[in-house]
Amino acid sequence: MTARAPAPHPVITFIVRRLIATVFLLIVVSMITFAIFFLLPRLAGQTTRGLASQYIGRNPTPAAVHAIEQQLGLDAPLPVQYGRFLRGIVLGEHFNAGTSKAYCPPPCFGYSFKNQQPVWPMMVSGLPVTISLAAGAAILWLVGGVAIGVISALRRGTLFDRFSMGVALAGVSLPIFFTGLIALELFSYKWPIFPNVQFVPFTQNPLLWARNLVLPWIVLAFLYAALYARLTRAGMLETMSEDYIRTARAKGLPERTVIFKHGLRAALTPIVTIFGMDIGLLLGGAILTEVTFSLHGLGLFTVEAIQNQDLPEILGVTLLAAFFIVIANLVVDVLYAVVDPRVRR
Amino acid sequence: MSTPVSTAGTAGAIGGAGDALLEVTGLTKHFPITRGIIFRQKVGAVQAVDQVDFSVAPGQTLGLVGESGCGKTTTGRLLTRLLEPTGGRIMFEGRDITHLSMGKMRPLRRDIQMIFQDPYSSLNPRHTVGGIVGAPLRLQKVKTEKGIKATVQELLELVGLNPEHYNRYPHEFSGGQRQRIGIARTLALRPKLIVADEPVSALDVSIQAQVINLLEDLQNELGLTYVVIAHDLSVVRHISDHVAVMYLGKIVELAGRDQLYAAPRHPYTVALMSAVPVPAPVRVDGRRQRRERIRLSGDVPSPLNPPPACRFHTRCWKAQEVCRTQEPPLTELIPGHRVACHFPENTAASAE
Amino acid sequence: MRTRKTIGLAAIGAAAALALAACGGSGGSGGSGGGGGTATKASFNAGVTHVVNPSNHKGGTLNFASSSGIPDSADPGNTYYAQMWNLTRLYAMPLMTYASCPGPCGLKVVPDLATGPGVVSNNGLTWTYHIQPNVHFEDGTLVTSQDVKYAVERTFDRSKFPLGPGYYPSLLAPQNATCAKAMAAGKTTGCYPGPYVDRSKNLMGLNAVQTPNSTTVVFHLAKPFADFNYVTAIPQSAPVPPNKDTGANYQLHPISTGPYMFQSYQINKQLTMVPNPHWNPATDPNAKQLPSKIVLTFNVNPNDVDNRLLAGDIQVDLPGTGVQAAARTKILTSNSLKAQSDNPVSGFEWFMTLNNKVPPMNNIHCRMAVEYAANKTNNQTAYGGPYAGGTIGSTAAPPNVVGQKHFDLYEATTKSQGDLTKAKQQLQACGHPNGFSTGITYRSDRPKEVSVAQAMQAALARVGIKLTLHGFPTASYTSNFAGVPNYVHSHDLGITVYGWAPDWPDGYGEFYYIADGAAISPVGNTNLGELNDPLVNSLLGKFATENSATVRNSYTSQIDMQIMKDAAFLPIVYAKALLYRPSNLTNVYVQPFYGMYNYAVLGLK
Amino acid sequence: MPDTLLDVADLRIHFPTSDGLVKAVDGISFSLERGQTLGIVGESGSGKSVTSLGIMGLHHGTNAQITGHIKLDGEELVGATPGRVRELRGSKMAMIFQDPLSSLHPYYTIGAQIAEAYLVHNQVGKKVAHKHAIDLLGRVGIPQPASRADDYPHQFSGGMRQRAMIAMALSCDPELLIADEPTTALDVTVQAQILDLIWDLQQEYHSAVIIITHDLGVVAELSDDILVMYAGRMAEYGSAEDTFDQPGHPYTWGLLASMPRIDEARLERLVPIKGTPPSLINVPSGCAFHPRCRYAGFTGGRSQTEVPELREVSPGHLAACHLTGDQRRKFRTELVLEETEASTARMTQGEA
Repeated sequence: MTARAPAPHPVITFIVRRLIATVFLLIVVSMITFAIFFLLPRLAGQTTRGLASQYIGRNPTPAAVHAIEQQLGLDAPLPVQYGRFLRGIVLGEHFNAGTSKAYCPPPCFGYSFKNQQPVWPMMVSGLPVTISLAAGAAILWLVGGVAIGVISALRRGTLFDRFSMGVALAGVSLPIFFTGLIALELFSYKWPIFPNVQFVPFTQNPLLWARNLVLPWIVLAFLYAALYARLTRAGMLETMSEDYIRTARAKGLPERTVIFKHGLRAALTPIVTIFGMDIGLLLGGAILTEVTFSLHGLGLFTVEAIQNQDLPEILGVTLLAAFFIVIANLVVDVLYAVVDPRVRR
Repeated sequence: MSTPVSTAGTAGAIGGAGDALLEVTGLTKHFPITRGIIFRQKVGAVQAVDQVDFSVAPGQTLGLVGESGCGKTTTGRLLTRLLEPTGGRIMFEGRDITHLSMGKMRPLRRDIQMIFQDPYSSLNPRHTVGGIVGAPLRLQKVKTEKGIKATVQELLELVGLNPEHYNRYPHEFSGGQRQRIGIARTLALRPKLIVADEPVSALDVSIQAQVINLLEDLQNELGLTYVVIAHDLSVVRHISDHVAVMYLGKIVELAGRDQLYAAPRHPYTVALMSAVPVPAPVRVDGRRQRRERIRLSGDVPSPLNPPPACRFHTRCWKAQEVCRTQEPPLTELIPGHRVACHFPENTAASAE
Repeated sequence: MRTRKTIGLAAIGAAAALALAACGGSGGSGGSGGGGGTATKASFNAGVTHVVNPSNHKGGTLNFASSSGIPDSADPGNTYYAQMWNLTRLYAMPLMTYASCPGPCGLKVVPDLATGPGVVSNNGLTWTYHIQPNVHFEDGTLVTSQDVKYAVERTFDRSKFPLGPGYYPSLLAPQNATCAKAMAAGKTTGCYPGPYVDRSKNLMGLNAVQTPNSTTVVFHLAKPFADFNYVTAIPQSAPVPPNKDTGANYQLHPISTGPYMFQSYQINKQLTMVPNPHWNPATDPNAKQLPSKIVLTFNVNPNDVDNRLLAGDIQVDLPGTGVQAAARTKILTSNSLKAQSDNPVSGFEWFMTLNNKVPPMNNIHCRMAVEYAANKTNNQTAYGGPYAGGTIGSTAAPPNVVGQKHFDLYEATTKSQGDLTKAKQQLQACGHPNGFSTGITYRSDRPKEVSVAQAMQAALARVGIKLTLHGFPTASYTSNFAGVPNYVHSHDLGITVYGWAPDWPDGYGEFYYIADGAAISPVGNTNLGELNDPLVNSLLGKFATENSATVRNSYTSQIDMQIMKDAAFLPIVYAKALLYRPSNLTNVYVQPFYGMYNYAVLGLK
Repeated sequence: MPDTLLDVADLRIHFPTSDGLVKAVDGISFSLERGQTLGIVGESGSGKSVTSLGIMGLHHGTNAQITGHIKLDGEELVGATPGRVRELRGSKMAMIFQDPLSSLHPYYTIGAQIAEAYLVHNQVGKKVAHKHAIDLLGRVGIPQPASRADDYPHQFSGGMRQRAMIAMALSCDPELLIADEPTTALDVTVQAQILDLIWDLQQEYHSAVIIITHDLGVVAELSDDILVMYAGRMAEYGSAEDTFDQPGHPYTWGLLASMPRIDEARLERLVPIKGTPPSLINVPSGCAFHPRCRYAGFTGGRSQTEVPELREVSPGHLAACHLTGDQRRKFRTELVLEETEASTARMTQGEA
């Protein structure tokens, strides 16, 4: 029995509450990330001077170290630095001493030590690549994985089932850099069907965009499709043994209706959840794919940032990833409420 | 049959608190309901258990009966302190255990044990029977004379299982045997009080009888005290010395078993009993007939917002204005028989 | 300040073969990228000594790729990597540069924007350069001496340009008395703050650089510095037009004076260069303008770089540090591929410093024991063997430093497995006949250094010396650990794994920062063995005023010998890299100072 | 036998598994007239649910091997095309299940689910179907059916859900209604309501009803005939009166004796059936009940391994037992006496 709550509409209440929680969550994530990268080194004995001297060419003179310290505000207390960071996101931030300032417009996620550039535009320029990669792969794996999973579940024990589940196991087990390199070796060099994998913006040439992304899509989707096929299969098997499926059959519904309207609909609900989470967590898969295929998206940006120990870049990308995960979670929860009436409260 | 035991906890407790193994006074459990966009405010409470009084004498069985949502399971969890009471008092062997901390409760867990409904899910499938039954001994670090294994095998024998099956896993046993394993585990620490929540409702009819007999035999042999929670009035009748009928978190009637079943006083009890199908076909002229019964209309109201005063008044055929405005107290109409009703049934007739 | 940091390195160059070739080959003909060197057909190491595929054919797209981004900055004023010093010659003309030619000839500095080497006066305190009067920026503006002065001024703003060398602020005369005092105390109060701060305040400009007319630049030094022509060969002296300077963003589009100019540049992604229409080959004999487009792609999967290189999709691996293991095997096992590869000395030397201050290593005999006990073959293997790692070293300077001579005090090349007998004798002399314990530091994120530390641990254990391993991250290696003497002393870290390539190929460039007692600093130290030998210090001091090449070369070999006598360095390898040159690449040869192909002259068939 | 709607003859439903052949239903025969109710009684694993699913053709798609005859209104269903059986399903025969919550799809409204059943068998528009659904909800006693039709199953109480299930089953006026444990998940008072509803609807539609349950009380109230199943076989088949008053099979005796009853005080001590129901993979030889039967030795000269045939113990009342009529009467009398003695014994013990 649902409590028929008075206004506001429960779904809206739910979304508003989740949005507010999201903001708090992001602030907490930013604090933790900030602490990890700025507080821990200090606790471990790293001096501000040592930190600053990492961003200078070798043999830093004291004067040069001091200049860097000032530019990056490393000499200020940590809470002040954190406050500046937050303020930068909202208001933008001026860097550098003197009057000629490097201005980092909002949302300013900091200023890259190494590249001497604001972090945000650099991340934004990687977004189209990562989004193209993620979107294409997601569609591919969702459609492919679910289709294979459904067929496997309905033909449990057949050759198709065993074969596709075997391939799925391989897909789940094989790392992207392995499948990716194999794909490159085979289809880019040996038989150059998809040579020269390079990102071309969709707006520039949609055909080339798609052609050049086919291999990365397949490689990334392979990993997830495998997972989704297994999940869908398990979900379908479970759902098809549910009592309400028996009821649907007892009503005399045609088998197709039973499978798709009653079975798949319910089996997809957990898939939707996992799908949302995976989209949010996709950065991990994107990193490997982008590194393997040398696609200049957020993943490569992250790798570059870590290699250079460029703290503002790492912080920025961590926050962006957290943001995507949180948003994906929110979308999933809302979707869930739409899909499953039991969740609406 | 048995001698009358104390039936109610408050002032009228027969024989005083000293006689009762367990005495419950004004026991209350509310689950708060919250609402709000940012700050969750308490907007109400599910009154799962509300001002419940009863006591159980050593070696006796109290049956708690009622329909789903009446608060009987919550009461059981409060007694074993799996839940923290909102109000009231629980005395065990004269000691107030209402708000004992986890640490202080630990030694008492030896004395108060619980049996669960589902013999499938309450046993860890990865542990052997020996491991399951012996676990409480190890957890409580009990020193046993002959070692844990011998003790466990004795327990298995006691509940009618083959001691040789010490090393088998739960899935190798049938439902009834699993419930026996659960009982053996419960008995490992030689408890004084066992709270059994629907101990037989998941079992087949022919097995139910075995387990019910086992519980009775163990009680005779070991002097156990039971609080049996069940929805099946027939089972409760068989196993209990005293029976408390609950409705929407309250005890509406509390009496000795024979008194209650022979002459239920509360209209709800009467309706409940009349609803139980009886395995004796009614035939007139060779055609089956519908048995006469009191038909209650509608569903049990939500415990979130229970009806005021007498909670049963919305479904009661005898309800009058007073039932809607004044809550009937649980009073002792005749010795050992307490009823919370303004217009009790079976008053003219003598109770046995 | 010196050294280009890290892996990008690869400096100098000449291979061992080179060292044999007599110095002073084609001398003055610095401009002969294609024509001057001797041409030869493709064979293994042909590019080390000869120009392969000489051609003046124009057209085609020259593709570079790199497994990372530009390591520091594309701004000529803010870069310290060999690959970038090499690359910037495509779009920047410093006053001086290294001659475009293979072999020892390429180690010479020759005038680039300047009309001749700097003219010294005033007891070595004044250096005067005249610049070519008809060099233009890519927008057609004439290059003046003011633009050179401005470029030098920029290097004073260390917060905007922290990554390049800092020679000008330390060599040029202090701005005023306050600054002079402050500098003595390691501070910058009153000193010239760089053009951005300065011009906004009072436009006083940098006093130490004067421009009496539009083609003359005069540098006033605080002390004589005979190597100043090498300093002006660093890309930092390439002119920057003040009205086009965008500070930190100048790296996105430096205004070109070279044969190519930026068309588009996305950091860490791609850089595209097209021919500079205002470039005049007559004014820039060290560079060529052959391809119609140059594209650099960054952050390409390392194995993919090699695959593309072998497939001919790209022509050059920008960092010039050699191919990966997989491609290396492929190349070395195929005669045809091997003939298209070169294995030059990069200019880097990997070595260990043996600390002079940490007991018992402060005793020279204990250091010598380590020298003898080390297994040099295993150390070489740790770095990748003879092709990818390099030749086993026995001197403190690599062979492509001008004046370096071969010697071998500790049987590194003759008993490369180590001489345990002598090691034990030294231990006896040191008073630790059964060995001792000390720590070795290395960069834990560099697998080669991890391996070499382990190899040392095993080798020294043979004579009872117990090594404990202390790995630290590269980023904080010198700033927090190995470069902080207090830390080193308190943790008994007697051995430090390190590497070095000089900012210019002579004894001063090689040794000042890693062996001069004056270079020891409390944080960010580079003289990691804390060597403070009076002889070494005084010889290094004499470089400043000595102009005779012969004498300077003798200083170089003396210092090298003294360091090794002190047993202060334990050389590992003179680094080498296996480079691949696709057959369609023209004018290919190894520029010895950079240790990689000369990027300024490449063309396509 | 006028007006026979369903005629089942020698129905066998076997499932080959890797462990062996599971004979879930092994030779069941019965017939059912319009307006009549058959109760099928048995413990878990007795094959009663498999039988009902078999009649509904719901084993299609599994590896079930079905032989024998199921004639619905003269039409043979065994071997009929799946399409034909599907057409009959939901229109001519319908079924309701034990757990109404899990049997309703959680994502669709009650109204939509009922309308769906109507739509699939009738050429009507969605609006008509929806109206029909509301109509049906009203008929099964759901208040405000028009608005409740838009609710989801989780918004209904247990009793209302079962009413909705019944409404769905009735959407095409089925001639045969199979109710598989329709009240097991419900509280007693709600159970009484549902049983009343089924009774009333049967009167109204004159349909044939099969009620499958383990609860002897429920069958006694509703059934004209009773079929007792054990291990996939028929143990006893006869009118409700005969079966309860003169049960012919020791298994039926056991069931009756092991049941606690609310109406009789005589059974103080339950007499359980020993052992547990057999696994269907490994059915005991001969009479499947013999390992649990205390009269297993009396085979009337027949082999221990001979499966007893169904024989008339009185006109129209069949039992599958080797006992002779005399033995049956004698043992039955002894058993009743023993029950009484057991009670007495316990009472004595209790007072001691």
